[in-house]
Amino acid sequence: MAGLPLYAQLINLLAAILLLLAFAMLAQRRVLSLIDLFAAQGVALTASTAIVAWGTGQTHLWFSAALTLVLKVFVLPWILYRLIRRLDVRWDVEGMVNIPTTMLIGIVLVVFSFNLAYPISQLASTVTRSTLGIAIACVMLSFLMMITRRKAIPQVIGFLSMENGLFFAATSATYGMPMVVELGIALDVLVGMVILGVFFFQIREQFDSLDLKHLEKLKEPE
Amino acid sequence: MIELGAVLAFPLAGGLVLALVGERRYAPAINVAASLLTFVAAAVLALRVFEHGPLLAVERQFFVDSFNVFLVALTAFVGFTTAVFSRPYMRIEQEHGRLSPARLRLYHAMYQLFNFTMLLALLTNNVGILWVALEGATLTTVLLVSLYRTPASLEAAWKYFILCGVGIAQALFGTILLFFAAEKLLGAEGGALLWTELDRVKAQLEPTVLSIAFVFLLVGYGTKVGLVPLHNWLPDAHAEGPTPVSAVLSGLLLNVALYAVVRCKVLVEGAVPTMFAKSLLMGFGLASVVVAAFLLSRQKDVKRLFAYSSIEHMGIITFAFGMGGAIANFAGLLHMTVHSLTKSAIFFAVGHAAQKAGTQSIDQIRGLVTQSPMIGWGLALGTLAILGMPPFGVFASEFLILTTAMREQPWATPFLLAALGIAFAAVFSRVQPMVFGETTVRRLPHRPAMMPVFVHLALVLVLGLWIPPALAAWYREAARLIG
Amino acid sequence: MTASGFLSQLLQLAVALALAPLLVGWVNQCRAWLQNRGAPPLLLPYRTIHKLFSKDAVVAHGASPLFRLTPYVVFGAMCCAAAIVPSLATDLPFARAADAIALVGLFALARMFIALAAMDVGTAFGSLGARREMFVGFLAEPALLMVLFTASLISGSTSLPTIVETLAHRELGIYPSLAFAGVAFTMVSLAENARIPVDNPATHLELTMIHEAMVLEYSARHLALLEWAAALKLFNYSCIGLALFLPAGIAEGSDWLGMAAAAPLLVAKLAAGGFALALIETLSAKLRIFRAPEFLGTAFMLAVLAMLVHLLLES
Amino acid sequence: MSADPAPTFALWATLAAIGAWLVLGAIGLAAPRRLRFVSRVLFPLGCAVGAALAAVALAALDDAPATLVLPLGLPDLPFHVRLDALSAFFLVILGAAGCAISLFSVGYFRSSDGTAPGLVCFLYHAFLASMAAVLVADDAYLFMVAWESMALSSYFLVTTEHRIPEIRRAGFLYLLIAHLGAIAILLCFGVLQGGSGDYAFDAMRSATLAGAWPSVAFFLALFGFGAKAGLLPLHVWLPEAHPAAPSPVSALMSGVMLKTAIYGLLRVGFDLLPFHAWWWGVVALALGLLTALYGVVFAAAQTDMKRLLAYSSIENIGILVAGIGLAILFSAYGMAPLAAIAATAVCYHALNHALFKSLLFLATGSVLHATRERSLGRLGGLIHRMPWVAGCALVGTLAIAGLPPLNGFVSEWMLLQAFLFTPRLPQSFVNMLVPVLAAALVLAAALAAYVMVKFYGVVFLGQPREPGLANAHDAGRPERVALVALAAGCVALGVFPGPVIGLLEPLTVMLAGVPALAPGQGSWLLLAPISEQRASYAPLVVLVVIAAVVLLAIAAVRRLWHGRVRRAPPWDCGFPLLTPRMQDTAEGFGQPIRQVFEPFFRMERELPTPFDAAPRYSVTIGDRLWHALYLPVARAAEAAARVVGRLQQGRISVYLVYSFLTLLALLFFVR
Repeated sequence: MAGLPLYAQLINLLAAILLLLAFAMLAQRRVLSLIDLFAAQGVALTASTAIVAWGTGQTHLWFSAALTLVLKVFVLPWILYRLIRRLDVRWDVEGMVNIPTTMLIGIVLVVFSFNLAYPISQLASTVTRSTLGIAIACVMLSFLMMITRRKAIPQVIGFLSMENGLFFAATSATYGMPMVVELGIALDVLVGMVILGVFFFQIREQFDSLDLKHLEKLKEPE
Repeated sequence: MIELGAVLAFPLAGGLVLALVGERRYAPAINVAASLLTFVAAAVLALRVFEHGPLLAVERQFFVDSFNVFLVALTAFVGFTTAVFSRPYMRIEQEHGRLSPARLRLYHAMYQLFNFTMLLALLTNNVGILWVALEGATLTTVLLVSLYRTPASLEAAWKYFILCGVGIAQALFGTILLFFAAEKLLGAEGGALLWTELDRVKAQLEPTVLSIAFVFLLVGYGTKVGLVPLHNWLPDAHAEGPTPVSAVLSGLLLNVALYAVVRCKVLVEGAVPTMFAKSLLMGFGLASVVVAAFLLSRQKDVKRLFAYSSIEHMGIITFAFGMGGAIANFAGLLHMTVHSLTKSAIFFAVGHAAQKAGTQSIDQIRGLVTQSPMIGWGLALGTLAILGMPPFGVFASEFLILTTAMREQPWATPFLLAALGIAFAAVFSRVQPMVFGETTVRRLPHRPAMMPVFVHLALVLVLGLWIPPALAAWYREAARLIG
Repeated sequence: MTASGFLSQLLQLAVALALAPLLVGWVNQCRAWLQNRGAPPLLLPYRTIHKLFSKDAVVAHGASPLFRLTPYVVFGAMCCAAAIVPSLATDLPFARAADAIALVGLFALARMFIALAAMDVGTAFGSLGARREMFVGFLAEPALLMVLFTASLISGSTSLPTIVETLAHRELGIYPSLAFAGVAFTMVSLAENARIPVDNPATHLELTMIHEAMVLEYSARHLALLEWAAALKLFNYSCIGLALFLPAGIAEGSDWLGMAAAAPLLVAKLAAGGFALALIETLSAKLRIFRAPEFLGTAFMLAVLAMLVHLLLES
Repeated sequence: MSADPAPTFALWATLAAIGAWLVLGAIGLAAPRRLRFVSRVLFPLGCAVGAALAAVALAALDDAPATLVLPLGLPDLPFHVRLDALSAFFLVILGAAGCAISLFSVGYFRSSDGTAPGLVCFLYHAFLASMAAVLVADDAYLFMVAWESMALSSYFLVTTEHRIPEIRRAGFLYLLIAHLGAIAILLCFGVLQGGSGDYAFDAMRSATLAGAWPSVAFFLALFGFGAKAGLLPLHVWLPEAHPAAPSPVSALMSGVMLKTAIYGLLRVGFDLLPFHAWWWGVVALALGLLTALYGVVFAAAQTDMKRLLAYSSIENIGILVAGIGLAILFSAYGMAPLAAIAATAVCYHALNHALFKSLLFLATGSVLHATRERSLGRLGGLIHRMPWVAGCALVGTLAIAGLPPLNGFVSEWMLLQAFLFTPRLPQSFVNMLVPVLAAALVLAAALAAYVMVKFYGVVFLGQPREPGLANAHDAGRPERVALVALAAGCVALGVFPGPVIGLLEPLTVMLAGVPALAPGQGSWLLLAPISEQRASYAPLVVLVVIAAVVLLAIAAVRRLWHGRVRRAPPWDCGFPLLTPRMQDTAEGFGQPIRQVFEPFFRMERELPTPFDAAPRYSVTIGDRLWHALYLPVARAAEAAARVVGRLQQGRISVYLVYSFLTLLALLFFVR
């Protein structure tokens, strides 16, 4: 670590935090806490983007940081909170089985991701290249989280946190994508969240619950 | 330039107008008109590209070459005929009490926006925008799939959203990796996401990164193509959405997603000299063909049936692009065209048939030719066409693909033979009693729109017997681009 | 075609027509002797045929023209066959028109017509007979053809005169294939000529008859022709057997002297053959109809075996 | 690549005939409900086109090959057409049989609640046109398009009476197997093009195939064309589909369409493939004879007259394929003259079968129209009511049974001659095998006689088994003309084999390299393939002699004795209470064969008990292959589908696991 500029060290730190948060989300049963963790991820992401912007002088990353802050720290958690209140699922607890196994699989995934990212990061010109492995790990962990969830909202949070991982990869490994792309992505995420919100209500209306076990009717007959 | 703008502007404007005016008597007419204008603009654009060659516009952000312009024309055309079809179809749905005016408003607006996103995906030169547009297409179609708000349609839409959302997130990661690899050569601002630029420097891109990127891209866009084992959303979404949506999903969206895959494949092929990308495509293609064939034989819902058939055909096309080479690529492009025309025609016929029977259950749709020969024959001929019966065009492409496979990938032919046989048995044994025999169906309150069905089938028939030289030159050029 | 050839042809046909009923009478006589019965006169078949020709024909109400035509066609086919098989000499111009395969075809033609005619009136026995006849025929016919093929393979020709010429002038040697073929041929002949153990020409017991069941509805001249045709068939088979397995003495070409010598030899050979036939009939018991396939199947197998033996040992 | 021969008049005329048929069909399509117009105008015109096509093709048999490229088709693969001896010969079959069948159809099609007459007219003529297109196609694509169009149009014709579930089932089975076969043929062309990407037959002729490729191509062709021809074990569709179709269509399918499969096999086997391996011949031979025996044994057990004829078609196809196998065997050993004999026998038999099978199917059509009965158990005695049909059918029956002096015998004779020549083969194993196979051929031929006696006897002879048959009427005039023409063709082909084989000479030369008849041997009267010493056959003489004997006998009997006839009730061993029900039924007639060949069948008997008030005996004959091969395959596919169906089991997290695992697996694989 020594020898790296300070901002790079800070980014590595934030990357580690992101990974930790991803693990925390994997193990978290309660919806409200999940949203908090998601918002925390947003904060970490904003911070890391801002630090990259500061460290490398890429001005458009400041916009990215602002966008992240607004979208992922304020708007999306706010929407989620509102939804939870309106849907009255505040105290929903996920009946997950076997968190230790999930964590174990998560660790294997992290190892795999680091392994996968290693040859790529060797090629990178950026100082923060080693964070790519963490980004992949975050994506994988979110994927795992989506698989293990049986309720609609946690699954969506998993989906959003996957987006976070991707965003982290974009900023830290490549110093950000072109602005127009980032705006487009942000728009898609926002619209998607809105649509999902509408969906939650409709699902609740139809099934009286947001449990995904009701959504298993369409299948091939045995 | 102007044509390009028009191709994108008409559907966008149409969508906004339709969202604003709400459900009026003339809303379907606006929908048709916007689609028609889009189609005309696309045709003009196509002619232009055909005459003057590839076109780069708006600071290289838009790029039109032979490959995508033919898909643009096809998309606009099928979008137009589907709009024509949806006019009486949706009216009958409304009278059957399945839709409220507000939903129709949503339908029309989203239909146009969906067309917009697809055209944007095709026209853009920016791999990132391509991603954004495809995600946009997912969002609009999610709303369309859930239009009926029945439990089944909600479930289908949810699965569609989550699976495609997750899938396409992988594609975003792939795009990031692509950017990561290209940035060193092109600079962060130097258009590292522009396909034309990437294509220029593809030989120097880092193979390791590109391989991994391609895996992510393939899994991502492949989910939208419906490649096995990423296909699970597809039958649900096709079966539960309104029929015009099934038609455009099968006829257009899958094509566009496959277009994205092929664009990426071109880059990877340039960077990784091994058979890597080809083998992946062939493997996914073959798996899709075989698995879809087996799944076809267990269907009870007619729209699900043809949804699986779409998976099968996407598999065939993917396999063809995987084989590569002038003939196979040509065949793949031809197959994209004819599959999209035929499958949408089938969905049109199926839609009316289901309305007539009041159900999508195959067992309860019987004897269509007796009660309404047009729908019956349309369905019968469309089914035979999609099963690869000459003289329809699907056969032409399958002919080229199979004969090429026999020489170049003989190991695959037993699988293809078995799968095509099973698929034929499965589909035809289900459609035959729907078409023939004693009838169970009733009359419809409005005249069904059979024109689009027969126009599509006529085009497919013509393509089976005679491919206009201009079109052939076009395909050949596109096939060359794909490599 | 030379005049002498034509004469030889006509002579042999005339001999066949004339001698055929005699052969039947002879076999019946032998059989009666062997069975310790009083023998019918040797010339009885001639008298029967003449008597039948004189009678009024009685035709069943439901009979079609096919019914009345059949006796003539059967008779014609048998005459044709008689014109192919060398009995006295090998100079048979007509044999160029029809070889051994065509000979079998002619027999089949006769069989088919007679079976159809049997079904024509629509009686229970008629169709029973037709069915059984075709049943016997479908195994006997290939067996006969296989026997002829064995001979053809030995002589390199399917033309009967050529076969006879080759066989008559071959070096003396043991041909195991011909032994097999001979046994097969004997079995086929028994079946084809409605003899015990497959059929019984003397019976009118409904459940056992084959040939007689088919001609039940016939009377008078039609029956006369059929009887004559049956006699010709027996004669033809005998001559085929003699030509294949005892060809010595048959004159080559239209050698009139040779033919003059061949005539008494033929009569002698036929007499011996007829006696053998009577002996076989006396010594064996009638088979159940469903034993017939085993019997004929054996014949067929033997004939095929004969061909294989020829290919394996003699070529 | 040979120099491009210019298109000739004959080629243009052939294309014009195809076009004319399509136009006639289109006119019919435009007037779907006008039965009189369709049957009085369009079908006779189609008949005229057929006659013209037959005449043109006959004249073109001798011409040099003519080719033409049409401005249709795939961009790099325009439609190539070519008229050579092989095409011309099969066009003669198509034209002649098509002409007679069209004429018959004039009076056949009625308006029913099935497919509209105009549509039938369209499908019928499209069927004819696509068959003609198959025969002139000179590239793989046109061939396949025409081939599948043929299957498709005939499928729709088979399902004309689509309200009957069995007919739908038959149509489905037919199209399925046809499609599988077509894919195999397609793959065969894929092999033949040799990686050149050029699908014109001309390129395939000059392509060099290495290693196992020629064998792969041959067996794919055997599979594909065998599926169309009804070769074992792909025959199951045939006895279902042929009876289901209207009789003229059955006649076209059996008489002509099956021949296109033979054409295809000859085209691929003798024209496109560079050489022959002896074991191809053995396989084809064995398979053909097996098919022949199988077909004929099953024909004997049938109780439906059209099914019986359909099984008999399987038998004949078996004989044809066996002949092709023999020709391949000879040509593999370089014995061109013998190959020529076998090839001629095949072509001759194809022609014969086209005539007599069309004749018989049309005759069943007339019977069906007159009586509305297909079941053999309810027919009988029709010779009195329908003398024309019965007379023509008798000719067909004798011909198909292979009796001299009719045409069936000629081809079987030639084929047997070819079999007898095999002992000169260098391979001793084959030498042994072939005579045994000859025995099988003879057995099949003899059984065919059994079958045909059953067919003719039960339908036309005896007493009517149902009272309703008394109202049966003979066929109308056009039908009669068609039947008589076909019967006359059978006789002519039977009596004049020499000139016919002389006409076939260009074809034989094309297939085997040399003519079948050695020069200087035989004459127009006398057929002598190698030498007169070897074997000769003069059916005209046989016919004249038989006729002379018959006439002489009649004259002599009348002159020497008298010609008086008295009518009386049947004698029947003195049994007075004879009823039509005491005749042999079709089941009864087939019973011996069922008993002898019991292992072949899968029989389900329903036996009456002593206590039954209305005792019933019934036996249903099943195809063992269906149960031993098709059902297991179907069950296996179903089981596999059930397993694969579990992929789609509804739970979204499982679906996510699929994508996740796919991603991980691919990443692992890449890394």
